[in-house]
Amino acid sequence: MVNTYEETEVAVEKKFVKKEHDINADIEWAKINKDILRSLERPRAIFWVIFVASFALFMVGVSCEVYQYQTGLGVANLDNPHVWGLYVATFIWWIGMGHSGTLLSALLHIMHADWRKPIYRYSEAMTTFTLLTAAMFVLVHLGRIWQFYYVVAYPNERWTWPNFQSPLVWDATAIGTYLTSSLIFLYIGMIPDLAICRDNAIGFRKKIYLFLSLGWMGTDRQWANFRVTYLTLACFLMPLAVSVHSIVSTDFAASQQPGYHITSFPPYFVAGAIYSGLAVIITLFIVLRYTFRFEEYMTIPILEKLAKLTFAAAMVWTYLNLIEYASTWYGNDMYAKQALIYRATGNFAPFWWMMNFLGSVLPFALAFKKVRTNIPVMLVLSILLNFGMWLERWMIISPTLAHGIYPWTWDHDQWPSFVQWGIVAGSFGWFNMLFMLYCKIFPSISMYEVKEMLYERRSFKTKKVAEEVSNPELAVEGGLAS
Amino acid sequence: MSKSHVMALFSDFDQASAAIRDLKSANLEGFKLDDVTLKSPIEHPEIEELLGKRPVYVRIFTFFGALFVPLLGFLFVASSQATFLLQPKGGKAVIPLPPNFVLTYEFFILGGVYMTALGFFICAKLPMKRNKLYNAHVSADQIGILIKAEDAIMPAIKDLFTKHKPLEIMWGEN
Amino acid sequence: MSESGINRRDFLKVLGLGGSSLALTGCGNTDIRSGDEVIMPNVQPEDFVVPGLSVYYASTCRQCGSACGVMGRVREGRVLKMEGNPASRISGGKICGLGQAAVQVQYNPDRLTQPMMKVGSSLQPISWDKAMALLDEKTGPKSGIKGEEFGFLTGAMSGHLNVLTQNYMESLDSRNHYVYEALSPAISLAANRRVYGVDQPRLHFDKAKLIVSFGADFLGTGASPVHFAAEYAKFRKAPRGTLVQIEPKMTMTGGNADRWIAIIPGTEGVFALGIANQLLKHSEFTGTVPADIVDLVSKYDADTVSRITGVRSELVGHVASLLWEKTPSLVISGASVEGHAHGVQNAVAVQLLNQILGNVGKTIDGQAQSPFPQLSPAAGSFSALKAMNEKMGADEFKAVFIHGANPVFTAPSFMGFRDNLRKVPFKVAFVNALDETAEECDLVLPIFTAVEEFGSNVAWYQPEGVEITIQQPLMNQLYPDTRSMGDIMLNLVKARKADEYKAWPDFFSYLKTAIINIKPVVKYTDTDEHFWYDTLSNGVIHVDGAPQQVSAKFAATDLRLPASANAQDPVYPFYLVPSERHYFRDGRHANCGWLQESPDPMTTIVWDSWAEIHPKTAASMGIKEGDWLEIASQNGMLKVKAYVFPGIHPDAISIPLGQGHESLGRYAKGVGVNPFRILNPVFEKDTGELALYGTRVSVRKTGNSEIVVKDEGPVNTQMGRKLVVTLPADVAQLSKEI
Amino acid sequence: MSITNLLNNWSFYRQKRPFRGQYDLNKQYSEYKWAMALDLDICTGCNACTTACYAENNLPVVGKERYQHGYAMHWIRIERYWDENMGEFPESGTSFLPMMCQQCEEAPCETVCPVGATNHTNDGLNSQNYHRCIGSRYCSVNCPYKVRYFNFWNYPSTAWPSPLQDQLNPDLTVRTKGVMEKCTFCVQRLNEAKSRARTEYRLVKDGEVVPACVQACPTNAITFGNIVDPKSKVAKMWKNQQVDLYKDEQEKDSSMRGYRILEDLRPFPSVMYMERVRDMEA
Repeated sequence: MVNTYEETEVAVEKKFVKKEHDINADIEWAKINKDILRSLERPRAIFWVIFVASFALFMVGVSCEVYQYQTGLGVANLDNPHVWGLYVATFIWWIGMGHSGTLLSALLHIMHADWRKPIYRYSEAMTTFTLLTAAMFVLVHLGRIWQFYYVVAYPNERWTWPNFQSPLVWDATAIGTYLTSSLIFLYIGMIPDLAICRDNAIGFRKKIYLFLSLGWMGTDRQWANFRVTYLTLACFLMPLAVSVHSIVSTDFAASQQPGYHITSFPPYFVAGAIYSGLAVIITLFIVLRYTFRFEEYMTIPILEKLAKLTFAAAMVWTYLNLIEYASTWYGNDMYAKQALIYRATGNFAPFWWMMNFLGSVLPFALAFKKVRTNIPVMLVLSILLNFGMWLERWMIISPTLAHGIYPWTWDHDQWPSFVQWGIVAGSFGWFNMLFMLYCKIFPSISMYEVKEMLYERRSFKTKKVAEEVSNPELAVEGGLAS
Repeated sequence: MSKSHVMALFSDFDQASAAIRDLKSANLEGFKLDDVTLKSPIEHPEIEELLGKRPVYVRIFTFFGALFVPLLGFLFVASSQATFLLQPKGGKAVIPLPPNFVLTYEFFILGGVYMTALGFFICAKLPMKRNKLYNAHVSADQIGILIKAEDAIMPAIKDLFTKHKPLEIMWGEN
Repeated sequence: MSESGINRRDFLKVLGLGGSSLALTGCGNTDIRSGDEVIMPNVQPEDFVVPGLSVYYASTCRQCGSACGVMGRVREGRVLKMEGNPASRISGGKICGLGQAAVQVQYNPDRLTQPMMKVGSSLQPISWDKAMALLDEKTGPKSGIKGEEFGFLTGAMSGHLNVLTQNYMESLDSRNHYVYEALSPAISLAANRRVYGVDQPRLHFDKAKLIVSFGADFLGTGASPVHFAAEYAKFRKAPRGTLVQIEPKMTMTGGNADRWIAIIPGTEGVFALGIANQLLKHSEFTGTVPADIVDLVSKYDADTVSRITGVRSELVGHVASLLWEKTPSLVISGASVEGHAHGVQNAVAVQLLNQILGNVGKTIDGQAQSPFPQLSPAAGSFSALKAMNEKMGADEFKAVFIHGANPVFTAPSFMGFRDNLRKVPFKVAFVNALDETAEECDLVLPIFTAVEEFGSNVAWYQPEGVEITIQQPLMNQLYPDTRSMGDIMLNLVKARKADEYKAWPDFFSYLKTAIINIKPVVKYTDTDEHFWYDTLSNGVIHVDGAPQQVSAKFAATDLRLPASANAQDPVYPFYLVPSERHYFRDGRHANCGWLQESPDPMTTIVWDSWAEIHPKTAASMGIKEGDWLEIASQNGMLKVKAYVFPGIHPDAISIPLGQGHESLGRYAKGVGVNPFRILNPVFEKDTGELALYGTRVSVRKTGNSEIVVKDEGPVNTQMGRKLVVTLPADVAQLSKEI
Repeated sequence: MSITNLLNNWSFYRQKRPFRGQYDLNKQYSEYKWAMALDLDICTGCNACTTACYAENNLPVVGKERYQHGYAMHWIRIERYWDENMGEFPESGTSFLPMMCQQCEEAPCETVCPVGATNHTNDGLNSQNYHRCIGSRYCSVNCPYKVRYFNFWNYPSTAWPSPLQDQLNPDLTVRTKGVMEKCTFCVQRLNEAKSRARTEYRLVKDGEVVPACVQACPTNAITFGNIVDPKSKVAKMWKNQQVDLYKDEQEKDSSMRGYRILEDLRPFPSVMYMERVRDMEA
């Protein structure tokens, strides 16, 4: 049987490339530049709607914070001994979301899963901004925000240092490390794209990109260094990401409060973090895809892969969640058991059950391809999953503080005040604002990596076709007839 | 003997690599592979087969960063605990090891990442001034080959380039 | 306590200086504004002020009638804290929360700082000169006021201020000195007089192996709670005594009982007689009481007692056997026993047990005879107020003075006291802050608080001998326009008897002379001045005296208890128990933040009034904690939140006294309700005292509810934790303890 | 911060605290370890200690509204528990429990403070440094007794309307919003007594100094002193009750009443409670 080259090509594509058909390998490279740089210029009107709404929300948070700053934390309706509330819960939530960005990017990079390439840039940016948002909560939460720098280990004439035994200081160190490392990772990965921006921008923007691109020219030496650096950074960031949320979990696991003092917290927190991070990546995926017209790059198959990953994370989380309940139940620790029963039956019970439903039952919807490929459904679903994860954090913080070791001080009636809700809402505004601004200023899809992706796909295909052509027997087996 | 630069732009990597292959086989006097620079919109590790392995020293930085920063970090934490004598904690030593190991671990990552980044900037000579023989197309979809050579062999190089139908040939001071 | 680091000579000098300079300003002889005195900057303070160093001055606590000796911690001329004076036998160096709050009375933001005169319907500030001129015009010698047209209402008072007051009344030829205490021990005193022939026998809690207390909250609100608490502590040490408390509503003392028994209010006497009946069956007790009493008692068999009192019948025998087992014992009665129409009979019935058990002379004996009866306290009574009220209602008074009492707040509404008071043409109140009564007066004079004032006090419960506690100012007057009550009284007396009192320019010198006169009695051999300074720095004078021998006698007529004490009332089914809170008493110190925020020991409720209701009753009426209830008697209705409380008889409702002020200041005004208002006109038939516990009420749920503000969390047990561990007394080996 | 210091004293710095001999009259390290013994059998629940604490330690009166929200700042509170298997009536009375900071030897609050505002003093107290506190409230979360009180409001501006501020004890501060506070065993009194003793080349005598609550207690239910001094009353009581400061499980006779609350969490409290006794035959 003799085939034309083109026929062979089609056959090869069917045989080898089908699974990888998540992006059209034949997009012109110049078009990639054009498409993605267009996101810096003229997004859809929805961008401005989101931006203005976010700013308004942010201002709500700011005014609440000013009020709280002036009056004292009492306005948040926190009390003794229910001293932590939505601030800490939302802090963990934001930190958690920050995990998937860099962790996913690094992990998939190391594993050479090239479908990460269109989505990793905004995920990493998301990480950076969620960390900034989370850091904001640490400050908002403090009684004396004006003295937050006491946590920082800085030399001073009084020879005072932070208490390095405190999980909060580990937190500060871990988050500081994670934030700066993520920023470095994001920035270094962005240099080739900044060079593209520089080459295409005019006016004052050119100056900015000129400065930021550091004179990148894409020489082979630069690329060689770049490759090694990027891989090395990825190797560091993966364990870092895992350690950060483990350390955040020690804030609770290392304390004596029943419901906090749980050995399985570090993996549980990491799983929850990845879970909610994936959910937010899906949310932002859909938002960016629409806002910046990225349909050709952020394709449905990639969304599906994300959804499958989310499902896996959800199952891991569910497992660890059940382990937590089980170990508490069988651990026969009276305090923890009572706290668990209180969570399931007390004032917070509706939220607790909702958390379990959203976190463990709802993800089963992701088992259906129809759900995974339906963009509006995925948008709603991802937001709901994330809400579930937020509830999880709140259900860790509040009910146990309301129902701790000491029965005299049980405090069942605490409910966050508008100040707490306002600042939580403001954090969304703050994050959205920063994130949208970022996407407007920097390419939110990595152009050079998409090109690499296309290049690899094409060379792979070329190689296979060449093999096919030179080996007719394979071609027959390849099912040309079909 | 003055040296000058020439750069040719090709529409794809195969053409460019063919041109380099030709250059190598042409045995021009005074031509060194070190003087050839490939400018590309994406990374082409395959080019090392032609140009030889470019040495990358980034990981030396990483090594030292990951080795010494945690060490210094531990000493920093321990010695600050030892000097802040007003803060003994009940049930703990003044210098307790488990928390310090947690911090040391973070310092390990910190050192690794920071030094890697520093190494990258140093090894890739960033920030640098872009040379004049740079074309914005290199960052889009074209491959540029920049050669530094003595003026004597320059015409030969240009001829060689022309044979491979470059999109453009630029020369001059870098 | 007083290791203040300054030497003794300085210390004495200090006291003298402090006293005299205060007295001078108190008399208004010199003044900073007149230019005779110069302002001294604090960098060069007075001799006795050492910046940064606390000095402790002995004085007397006037927050209640116990007259505990206290020490005031003074720094930079300000009194900061009250401590117990170890030299005082009453306080023993200890102090209760109410006493601590004396400094909050002193620095109270709502203190009255200048004289006020009623203009139209509101009080307007006037100067002291005008105020005193007005006082002179209305009540002075030239006013022509007759003795019977003048009334003076005071709280219980003792010592030299009381002497001056009596002398003033004498100079006016008036007998209308009314000593009124809303929560007076008058019924108890009457019963004691009947049984023992003395007002107040001495109780040896520490010597008893068993205390059976019928509603006596001696730890919280008794005659001398701080002293009794110390005695109680000894009683609980090895060999540990047992406390049985029988009362309708669990008081703080009840909370500490080994056995607490809920009883229908007013039937305590029946229960006591029931126990007596059981005891008299033992041969060893035969002949302890006359035969007619044995007869009378014999009809109180356990079942009858159980039917009347609502207590399980086996408990009668149980308490009797405890009393039989543990000797010596002590049986006492308290307010909830006495506050009934048959209150004296109830109390006498309780005392009968002491007689049967032979406790008289062992755990009960007499107090020492005081060599200075004129200094002894005039015990307050409700009948005094009733008498005054009737006279006011009959327009017999041209002028009344009111000091140390707040009858407009504490008089039940059926008396119409406020209206009657308004009929008096000229009413003067001597107060620290504007209370309900002062608001009604025509002239309100701001006087010194107890910590600014000189004085002497003799408590009506004396632990040992007689203790005269000396009150000395702990600081200079806080406000220039306040005056010493002693000075005012002295001036009033002087206006009529100038010659007799001319030796004393002020109350200070009067008191000093009077105290020095005590010197020979206590066999002090040094000079007068030294005696005075020693007395001031000790804060107390102990006059030793042997306790009077007391013996009990009982008449069967005093033991005839009404059969219908527990009669059903279909309209008002519940017994109202207006409970006395240990830091509020009759409510005069309700304007102290510390006291408002000090949780009630039993309910832990703060800043409020509440109605205690038994869980069973609450369940049957569908009442939950925080439900607004309408508690109505024939004389009024109170809206108050429910607190479900197991320590109360199911047929009783308890509302604490002391709250519900319409005036007095920011911390008290509008907080809670005032159960005095709805009390029924039930009077103890022998003494004419108001029967505080004789009111029946109905309870209605309004349907609204609100959170009860309390320290207690959502649960009231230990939820399986090992927080308070209880050890059975037979396992504990207290004798091995240190 | 010198390495030499680190190397020279390494074993000292690595020693877990408290160590045997840390509190010892003969050793140089610390001659004081303040401790309490609280007899629940004679505590009557009268709240005199609470009010004394308000007076001594400048505790703000927060008012009804704030009390309801749990902002009460009572450093010592009296808890009242009913028996779990109570019938119709609480026939054996109730249980009062004065609860204040237990000054744990291995205090859970100390390790978690990010800025080292709460530390262990040489004389065994759990100190609270208001100036250092940034208000993360982690200590309160980790306190099993929940005896730490956070200043959620700016009480100095509201709690002492003039002239109530004249009553404030100048020996310690009023706390502004945003800092944590708790019972200090009246450290201002202890320090004064210690310096006085030091100037006289002696140790603080037993009974020379007591916290305000101990001083006020009408029944003498609380005993306070230096447990290092074997002659002190509190040391005798601890020894008599067979309660060892360094053990988390006491081996004592069942007739002895001493115990420490929530000992199983291993905080090693410095307050020994003595069990309430009830005559079960009454």
